Amino acid sequence: MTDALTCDIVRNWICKTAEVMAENRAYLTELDSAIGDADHGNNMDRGYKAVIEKLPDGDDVGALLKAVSMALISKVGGAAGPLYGTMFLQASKPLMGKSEIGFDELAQFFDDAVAGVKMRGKADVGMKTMLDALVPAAEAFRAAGSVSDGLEAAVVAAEKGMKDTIPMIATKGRASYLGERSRDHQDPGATSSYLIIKALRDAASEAA
Amino acid sequence: MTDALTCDIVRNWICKTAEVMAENRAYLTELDSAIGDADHGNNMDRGYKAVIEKLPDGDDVGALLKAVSMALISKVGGAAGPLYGTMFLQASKPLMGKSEIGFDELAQFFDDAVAGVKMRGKADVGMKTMLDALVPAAEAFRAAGSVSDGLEAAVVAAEKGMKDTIPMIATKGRASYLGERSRDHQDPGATSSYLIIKALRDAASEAA
Amino acid sequence: MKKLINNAEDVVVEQLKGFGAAHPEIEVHIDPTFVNVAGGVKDRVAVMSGGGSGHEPLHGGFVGVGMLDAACPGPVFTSPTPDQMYEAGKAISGGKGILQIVKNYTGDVLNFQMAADMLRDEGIEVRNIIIDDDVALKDSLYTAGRRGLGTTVFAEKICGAASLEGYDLDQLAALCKKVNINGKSMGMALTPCMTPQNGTPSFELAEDEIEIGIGIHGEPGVERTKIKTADETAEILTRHILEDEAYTRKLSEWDPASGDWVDVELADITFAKGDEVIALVNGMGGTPVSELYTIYGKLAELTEAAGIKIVRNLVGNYITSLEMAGVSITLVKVDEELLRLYDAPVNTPALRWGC
Amino acid sequence: MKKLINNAEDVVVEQLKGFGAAHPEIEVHIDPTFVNVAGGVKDRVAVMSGGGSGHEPLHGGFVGVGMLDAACPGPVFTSPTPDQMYEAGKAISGGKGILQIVKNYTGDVLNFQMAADMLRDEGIEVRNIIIDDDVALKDSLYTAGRRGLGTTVFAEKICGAASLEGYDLDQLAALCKKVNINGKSMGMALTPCMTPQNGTPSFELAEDEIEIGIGIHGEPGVERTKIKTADETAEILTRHILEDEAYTRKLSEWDPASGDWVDVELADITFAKGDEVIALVNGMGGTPVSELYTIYGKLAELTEAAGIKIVRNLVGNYITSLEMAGVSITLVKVDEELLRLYDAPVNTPALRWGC
Ligand SMILES: Nc1ncnc2c1ncn2[C@@H]1O[C@H](COP(=O)(O)OP(=O)(O)O)[C@@H](O)[C@H]1O
Ligand SMILES: Nc1ncnc2c1ncn2[C@@H]1O[C@H](COP(=O)(O)OP(=O)(O)O)[C@@H](O)[C@H]1O
Ligand SMILES: [Mg+2]
Ligand SMILES: [Mg+2]
Ligand SMILES: [Mg+2]
Ligand SMILES: [Mg+2]
Repeated sequence: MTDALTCDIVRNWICKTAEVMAENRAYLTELDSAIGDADHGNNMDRGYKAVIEKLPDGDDVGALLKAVSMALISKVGGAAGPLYGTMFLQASKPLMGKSEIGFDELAQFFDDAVAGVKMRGKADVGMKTMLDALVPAAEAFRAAGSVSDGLEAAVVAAEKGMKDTIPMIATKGRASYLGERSRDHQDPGATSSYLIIKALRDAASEAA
Repeated sequence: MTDALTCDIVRNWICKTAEVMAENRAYLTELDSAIGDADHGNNMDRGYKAVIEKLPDGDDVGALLKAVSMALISKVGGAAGPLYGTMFLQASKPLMGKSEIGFDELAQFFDDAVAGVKMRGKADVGMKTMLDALVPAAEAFRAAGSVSDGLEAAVVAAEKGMKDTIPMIATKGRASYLGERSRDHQDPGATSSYLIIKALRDAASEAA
Repeated sequence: MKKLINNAEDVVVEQLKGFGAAHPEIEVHIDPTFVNVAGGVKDRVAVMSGGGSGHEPLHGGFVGVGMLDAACPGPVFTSPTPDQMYEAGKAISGGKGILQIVKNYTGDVLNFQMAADMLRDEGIEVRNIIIDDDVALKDSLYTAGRRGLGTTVFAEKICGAASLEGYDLDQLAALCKKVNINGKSMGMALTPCMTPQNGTPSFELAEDEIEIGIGIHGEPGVERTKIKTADETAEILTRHILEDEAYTRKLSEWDPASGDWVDVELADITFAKGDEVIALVNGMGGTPVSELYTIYGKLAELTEAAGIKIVRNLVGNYITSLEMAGVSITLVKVDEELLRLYDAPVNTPALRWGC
Repeated sequence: MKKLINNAEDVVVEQLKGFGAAHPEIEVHIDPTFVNVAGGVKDRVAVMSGGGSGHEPLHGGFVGVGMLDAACPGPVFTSPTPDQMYEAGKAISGGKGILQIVKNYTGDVLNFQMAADMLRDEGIEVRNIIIDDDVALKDSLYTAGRRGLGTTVFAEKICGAASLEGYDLDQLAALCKKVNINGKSMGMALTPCMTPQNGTPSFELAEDEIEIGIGIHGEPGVERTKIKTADETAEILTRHILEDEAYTRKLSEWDPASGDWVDVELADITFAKGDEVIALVNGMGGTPVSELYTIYGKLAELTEAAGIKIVRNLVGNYITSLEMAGVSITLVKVDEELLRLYDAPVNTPALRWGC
């Protein structure tokens, strides 16, 4: 696997994510119907379809990710729209003008992504949200020390974090209305976050 | 079987009819749901319950039947209310003040009943209505020449008339909206008419 | 059976008690059952209607200033009885006579006619005008005739306004007939409904079937087909209404001259390019208003293509069948008189404007 | 799935086109999606709201004179996006700022906040007031907080009237908060509902089960029980509302002074003997209005017993969940100011009086 992400890899990541959201539309919506309002898959699929349409040319990674952010903000709706939108917006800022990003920048990218979601949603780990996948992934990446190992570690951590939401009682988002009854269900947002991170790993490894 | 109907027999007939309507409430309503609006059994049961409450004492057959008419008019509703109400109203008139009625009066009673329903509903035999049971019953009674034979014949004729409505296409009442689709269903009103006539026969034969 | 009710046998009474609590300006009477504008009517023709319950807001929801003076609700889907209309008539009569607006169902017609006779015996003049606007039924010779549907709402609104304007009983009866022959309706159902008394569906419809030409009493319609899109559905109903041929039938009417009920021949209008109409897209009870707007959108497109101008519209639940999912469309051709009376102020629980 | 729709993906657009055809006094914009009073707002504060579709008539049905100046419908049950609110705000802004009335769902709150920031960058003053009146949810520390239900309708009506009276943005924001802390709601469902996109019920309910404390997005409620009578159901909802203890929470609000979003602590009122209230008995979409009156009857009985006077009431479908069968009750305590503004003339597709 490459140790730096070119703009093409990032572009490929975004396209892969769009495919994954389309494939998992029903699955994510089903997860959301158990503890939410049965639209998360529809929202993410609608959003990433818009992302693909609005993707700019050129080799500016930051610009690419900012475009993702804008498309998600204006097309996902629900809670996930502003959350993922802010996530990409924050994380894209330091990458403006960059045509390739290495380990340090990607580690920063993960941290900024987490910070953006926390800022917008006023939530943290353990509340049965996307943060339960994002936070461990960001930490695992930085700990690994290289892009290739980091992405592998991030995927493992995100998947574990996603599964860890199952026994949790939600205290943020729609699932929190259910209190005790939100237990024993996997959080849809944590699941879509895992899928996004996995798509990044796949895009990077293909490039190798 | 007696050859004259005392006021007690008539009273017993009315009570028997009320029982029969309660027993057949669901059956009549089911018939009405096929080609009507699923309420005939409810209507007849509600009406005859009111009849029982409002039944006057004394041995005036006409007064008794007029009371039946008034109760049915004010409690049955739908098409059957005015029709049965007018039927009993017309038929009760010649019997005012009578404490016992013989063959001629009963034959007249049947004819007046038919005339009342025809007048109110502007219908006739073959239109898939209560008249398909009432008309043949009235004719059969008169033809038989005696109350006992007449009532037996009336029950047989009413039952046949009721069954004969099955292949008919309704041209009056709610069932007529269905046109061809009203075929192959037994008319609820013809069925309740049969039940009323049968109750009269039973009341009379018990008295023997 | 999932309903917000207490006692299936008594459901109309409990509902009317709540209705009375919510609308103190309306008097609710339980035995016999009728509702009327508090205080009755002074020095003008009283306008009343009634019919089986389960079609709310019709008729009780249209009792108020500028519309109905009284309404007689029967049991669910069963027409009310003459004693109700008799007592209601006596309660509201303002000395200028009573107009009864009656939907064309055998039960409603027969009961209202008996009540009219009873009131007349009391010296109260009564006219009894029948609304039969359901184009789903093509002929009157081999059926009980066309049923009363959405045009009833407009007859009640327009006659109520005319009574306030001072129309006398003859003029009001003529006006009501005018609304009837200018109005055409047709409905369809996606699902059946369930009366509280029975607790079972009034008819069976498969997951992919719809019923076209449905009545409002849970009686099946004239045709059963596969489910269609909203646009296809709107087009079927609209075409039947716009292309309905001249419809002539005899309706029973009280004739003051001969002092008897006589059959009067009436001919409906047919819609033509240049007509101005009021449109009603009516929900059957269980269909979200959002879906009704899709139907309205297609209706507006089709009427415009036909050169017919919708000058007023109502979109919502006005004459329903309990929780049935479905829609009916009504078009009433209007002239200056009908439009003026339609626009006049009205203040009822279900229809209000101008005050 | 039995619905009167053409294209499940596009259902909001087709419905809005019909809505626009039926209500020419309202402008309908498709991309981005919003509706507004034609001509926008002159020289007063503009009032807007929005949220997921499927709750009609909320919010679009309340756009008009004396209520909302604009509404932003999202996809069915999904909150709209900032670009919609941004364009709507620019379209209606009358130079005196914009009040956003937002139901308390994470998605709605976050999207409206982003839109407020965008509009502020354009030099338009914006206040963003959250409605959270659902007493089914007891605490805000371990949940996203109480949801916005029927009090939203009253906030929109009262703030719309106040804008016409000349309230400035600060006064309007304060008034909207006042309505919110004086309003409490709770709902229940007899049946789930089905979004066009999914075509499957939002949750499963057995033939003899009901869901208490339901939200309006097809999300399950807080408790599932055996089906109850209308009176028992009304009593459960009413008691929760009347006996709801003082509820204190922090809500995010824009602070012009610090120029930032700040968490402001708010405490609801608790109902007490002698209070005057406006009552809403709201149908969830698939329940006949006749059944709502039975609920109202019991509500009126219980409030009277508690010494609380219902001075105004609404009974009907105002904030729905598609075709869900069920009911919600809302009580808003009013003083002279709130009642005066509630009684002020309003002319919208779904709420009209006084003109
Ligand atoms: N305050 C929050 N912080 C972080 N994530 C959140 C928050 N609220 C909700 N989420 C995430 O959003 C997901 C739901 O997204 P979605 O269904 O698209 O929005 P909505 O709940 O408005 O329908 C949840 O599964 C959860 O992971
Ligand atoms: N014009 C008529 N003449 C005679 N009988 C009629 C007529 N119309 C209807 N009926 C009878 O009434 C019956 C229906 O009664 P019911 O269901 O109680 O009234 P509704 O049709 O108003 O619901 C029919 O089955 C038919 O026998
Ligand atoms: Mg969701
Ligand atoms: Mg019937
Ligand atoms: Mg009936
Ligand atoms: Mg959502």
